[in-house]
Amino acid sequence: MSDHSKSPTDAPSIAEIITVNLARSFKNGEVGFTGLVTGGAAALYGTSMPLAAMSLAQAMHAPDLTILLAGWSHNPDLRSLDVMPDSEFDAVLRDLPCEAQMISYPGQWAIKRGDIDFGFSSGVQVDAVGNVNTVCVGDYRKPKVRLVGPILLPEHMTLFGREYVMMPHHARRNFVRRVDYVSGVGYPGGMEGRAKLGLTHGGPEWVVTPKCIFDFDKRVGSIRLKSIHHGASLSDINENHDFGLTFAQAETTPMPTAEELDLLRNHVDPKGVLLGRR
Amino acid sequence: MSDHSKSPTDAPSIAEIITVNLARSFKNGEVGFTGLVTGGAAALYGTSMPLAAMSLAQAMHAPDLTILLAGWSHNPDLRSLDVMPDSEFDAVLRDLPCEAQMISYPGQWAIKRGDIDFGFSSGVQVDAVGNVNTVCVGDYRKPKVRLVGPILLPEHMTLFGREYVMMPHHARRNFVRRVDYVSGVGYPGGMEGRAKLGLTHGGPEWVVTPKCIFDFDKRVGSIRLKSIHHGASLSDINENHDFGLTFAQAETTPMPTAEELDLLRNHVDPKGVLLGRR
Amino acid sequence: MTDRTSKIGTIADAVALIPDGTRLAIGGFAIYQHPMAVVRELIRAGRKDLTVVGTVNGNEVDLLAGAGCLAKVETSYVGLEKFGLAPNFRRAIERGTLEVVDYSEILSFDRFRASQENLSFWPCDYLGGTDVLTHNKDIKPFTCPLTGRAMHAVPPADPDVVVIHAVAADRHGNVILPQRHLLPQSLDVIMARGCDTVIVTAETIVSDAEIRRHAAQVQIPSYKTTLVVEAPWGAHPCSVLGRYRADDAHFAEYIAASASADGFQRYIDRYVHGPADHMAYLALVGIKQLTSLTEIDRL
Amino acid sequence: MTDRTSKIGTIADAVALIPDGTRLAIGGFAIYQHPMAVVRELIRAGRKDLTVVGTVNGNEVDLLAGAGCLAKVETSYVGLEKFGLAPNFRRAIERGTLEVVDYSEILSFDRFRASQENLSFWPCDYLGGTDVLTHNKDIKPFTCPLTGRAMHAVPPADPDVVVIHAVAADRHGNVILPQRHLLPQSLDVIMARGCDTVIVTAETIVSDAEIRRHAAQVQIPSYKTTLVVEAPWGAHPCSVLGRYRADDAHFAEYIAASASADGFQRYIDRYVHGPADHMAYLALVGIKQLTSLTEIDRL
Repeated sequence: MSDHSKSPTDAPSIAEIITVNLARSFKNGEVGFTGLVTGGAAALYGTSMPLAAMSLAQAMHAPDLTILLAGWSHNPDLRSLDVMPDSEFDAVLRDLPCEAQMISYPGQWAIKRGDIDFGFSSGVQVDAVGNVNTVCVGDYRKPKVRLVGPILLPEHMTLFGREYVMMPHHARRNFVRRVDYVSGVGYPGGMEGRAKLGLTHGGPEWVVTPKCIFDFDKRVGSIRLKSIHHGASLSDINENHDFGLTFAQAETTPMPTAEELDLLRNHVDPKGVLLGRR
Repeated sequence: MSDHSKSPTDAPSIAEIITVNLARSFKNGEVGFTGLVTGGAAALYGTSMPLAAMSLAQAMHAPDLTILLAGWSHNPDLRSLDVMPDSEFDAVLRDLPCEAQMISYPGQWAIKRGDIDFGFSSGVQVDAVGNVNTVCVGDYRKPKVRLVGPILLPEHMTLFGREYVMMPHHARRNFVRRVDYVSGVGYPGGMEGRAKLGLTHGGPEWVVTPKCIFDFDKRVGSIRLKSIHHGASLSDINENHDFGLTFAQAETTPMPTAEELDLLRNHVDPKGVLLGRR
Repeated sequence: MTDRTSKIGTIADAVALIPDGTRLAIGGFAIYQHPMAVVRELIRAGRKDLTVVGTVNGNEVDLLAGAGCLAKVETSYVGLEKFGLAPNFRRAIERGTLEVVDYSEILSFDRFRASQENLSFWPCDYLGGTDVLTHNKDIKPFTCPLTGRAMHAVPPADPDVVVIHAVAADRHGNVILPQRHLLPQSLDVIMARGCDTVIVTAETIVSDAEIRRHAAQVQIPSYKTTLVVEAPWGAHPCSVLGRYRADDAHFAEYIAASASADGFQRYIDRYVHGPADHMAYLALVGIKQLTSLTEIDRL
Repeated sequence: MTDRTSKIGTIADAVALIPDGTRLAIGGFAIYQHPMAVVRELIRAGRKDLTVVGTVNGNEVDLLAGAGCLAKVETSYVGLEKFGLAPNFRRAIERGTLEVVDYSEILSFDRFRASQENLSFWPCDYLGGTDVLTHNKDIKPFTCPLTGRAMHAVPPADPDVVVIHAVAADRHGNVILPQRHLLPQSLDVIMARGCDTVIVTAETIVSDAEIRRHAAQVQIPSYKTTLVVEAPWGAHPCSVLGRYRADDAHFAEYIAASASADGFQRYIDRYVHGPADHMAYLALVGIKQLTSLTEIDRL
């Protein structure tokens, strides 16, 4: 089989399975926001799968969904891309045909009004209540590793309607009982706890990894194993987190339908720019 | 003598005398702001004389002065005009060549930072401490005349470095002991009074009328007769205000030099678009 | 695959979104580019107790004030620029039948910025000594939490509905701001970004392809827009920069009529209640008069 | 008639405006369009105890951190994007020789808006539960004066000096933003509008006539600008949209060198202290390498 063939009968990849499940979770009319993450698995989880999922949703049940790429391009014509933009300030992004361009802040999307229905982010640590850390490993004042900083995480986890935390690697050090720095707030004390912090909106919806999807019992504020991807096992999951809880069971992440796979491979991403060539 | 002749030996008009005195008061490097007032004497005092004065200052001692027209056009090429713009939203203004255009708020001039060194405004009433009223005549809740509203007067009289209050008519009803509504604040209680109100910047500098120029004793906060224009008399002034004080003497408003008149007539306003044809 | 939803509707649909008592922001500036087709339809529909929250208002508020549609106006200016004071607004205020809440111009802009940013107040430090503070009880004093300086908290505009008139929009609600524009047009954009119900009347509905060709100028994206109405000459007698000039003759007629309440009533009988809808209004004004106002500019 | 004053100066003039201890905002975003010629000259001049106040910082802060010029950084991000963490910044933080004050990204923008508007704080209502509040003691709680809601007051950026790199400016200090640009470039504009000492390095100094032809794009007018310096390739190794791409090979060399403090010292000996000035730096990098990065776009 050549590199380029994409028969709908080929078994779906993990990326395709995740993409389809994300797509199904979007509602018509929503606005979805993704940054422009570069480099390998981080780019796949942080940008490409989200874009493919939003495009697929548009093609299926959500024609009025708005894709916001890098906070700048509204409904970009992704099929016109031969290569993904390299950064949030390169010519490929500038030249990408779209419907509206946010060339100043504040601009078209009123982030503080809650215009963004869902977003995608990531972190070095996620914890059992859904807090995300992008700032440091170890003590804040004398860290073992200083990371990049809070960036847009505080906004992602409160101003957006819900957040998909996209974790490109499923390693024990990334899934901890308590993050070393709360960049983005999960559900400490559940929904009631969020309300006490003055947070009346948003929060993490799923945590997506190469092995599984987590969601949350938002009432008590605890992470849950929602589903395990085809090929992964419960012990794979339980051995690779330090949440202080053990998951006893989970369904298998639902598989794409033939229609979804066909749309994804031949309509959304015909050149394999997003999910790679099979 | 034809309508169009402009010999520098012709006696200067009141408009020219005022324009030259304004021009002399501007410092190099300052930023001056004028709105776009339309119609007869109001336009002459509110827009045309200020623009001519700023242009003249640029041609004389203040080449780095910035003219801000209608809060939009930076250093407009006024000599390219065949007619004054009709409003702050017409094509003549849009098409006027300039250096920078403020197409959104907030924009190039940071009004609250104090970027504007001086401005020009007007009102239906000015009082003995320099307050200006653009809101109502009579009681606020049941006014004899409801005027337009505070507009930009609060900003003119505090955020700008100093204000030239341009009064196109010198009638007793316009110069009152106490305005019926304070749109823009003068010197109630002097500079100390302004400081108590939290105003650490700006305030009225001159009040300019067809008969005279008033300035202020800023320490005590009282209007003063600074100079009387050629042709007007002290009794003309004293009969036409209700400030509760009588002026005993004043100098004559200084006359233009031949160089100033020549620049004004032949360089700044060669078509008579600003100050009219002589 | 399902089709993308069209947001196209009628002027009647627009007015149905603006019930009695609505807190309404109306686009345009002074006597420029107001969505007059909607304003006239509000009068035809007999709307009452509207609050207009604005920045620099003009004939749109004067017409609504004269027709008795308004309970309150919150703004920095109501006037007719070169045509003078707003006669019907003035009469209503002087008779005490209309309440006005005065703001300074910059704060009237900032109030819409507060709404855009979901801020429950806008901070200000320069109102001391003005009678804005004396009479506007919605503005409250407070102390800067960092410097201890005395400040004032200005309430957000928070309109229930925003209605603006644009040059071009698509059927999904993407709205284009012309490349060459002045400051007032950008205020419509700020208004629209701070409200959940945004009505856009447009001179022309353009294709999706046209929108993509002007993506850098789409200042109001589709998800911000509730309803799009095609309304050619929709701002008449106001001007629309790059499309048509103000109808000065019509303004003069309006001013003359508005010298008395009776005269104004005859004006609205003729120009508002007479024509059944916007197209009938345009026919009454006449194609000859309308086309005499034409201006030419690109998007 | 006197001539209009020229604000043209040198990179040395720029650095003379930035003494030890300056609170400095540096234009650009992540690893894009930083005024690197000035950053390198700051190191040559041995500047100490600078505070960088920023939004999204990258190699410019990493270079200054490695060279020991910094006392503090206030920002939302320091990193090298696709090249990973900022190695010298990281080392300085982990060793405790550099203080960082963390803000969220939107608030890091808002701080400069506060400076533009002379606001002594920016109000925010969504920081609850984050460790931004735990560790950033410059942010203070307060109560909304209108709603009673718990909020936080974020301090303004208030830089002493702003230095940015632009595509084009004139000798009077009018600065052009390219017609086709992305979001990060507009942040330079917000920075510049909120400071009294603004240094602009530009790829090219253009004529007064060129400025008038692009008046709608002059986002920083002359009166906001203190000093203009012509600095072709002034952002290298960063990219300048429409002029040149990032020098990925140089970045790779930088990253490799920065694996150790010694390696970094060898890098700055070669690329910063070695060349006497910016032109010597460009000669060292080489015309072949520089021109290989060329991009073409109009203003």
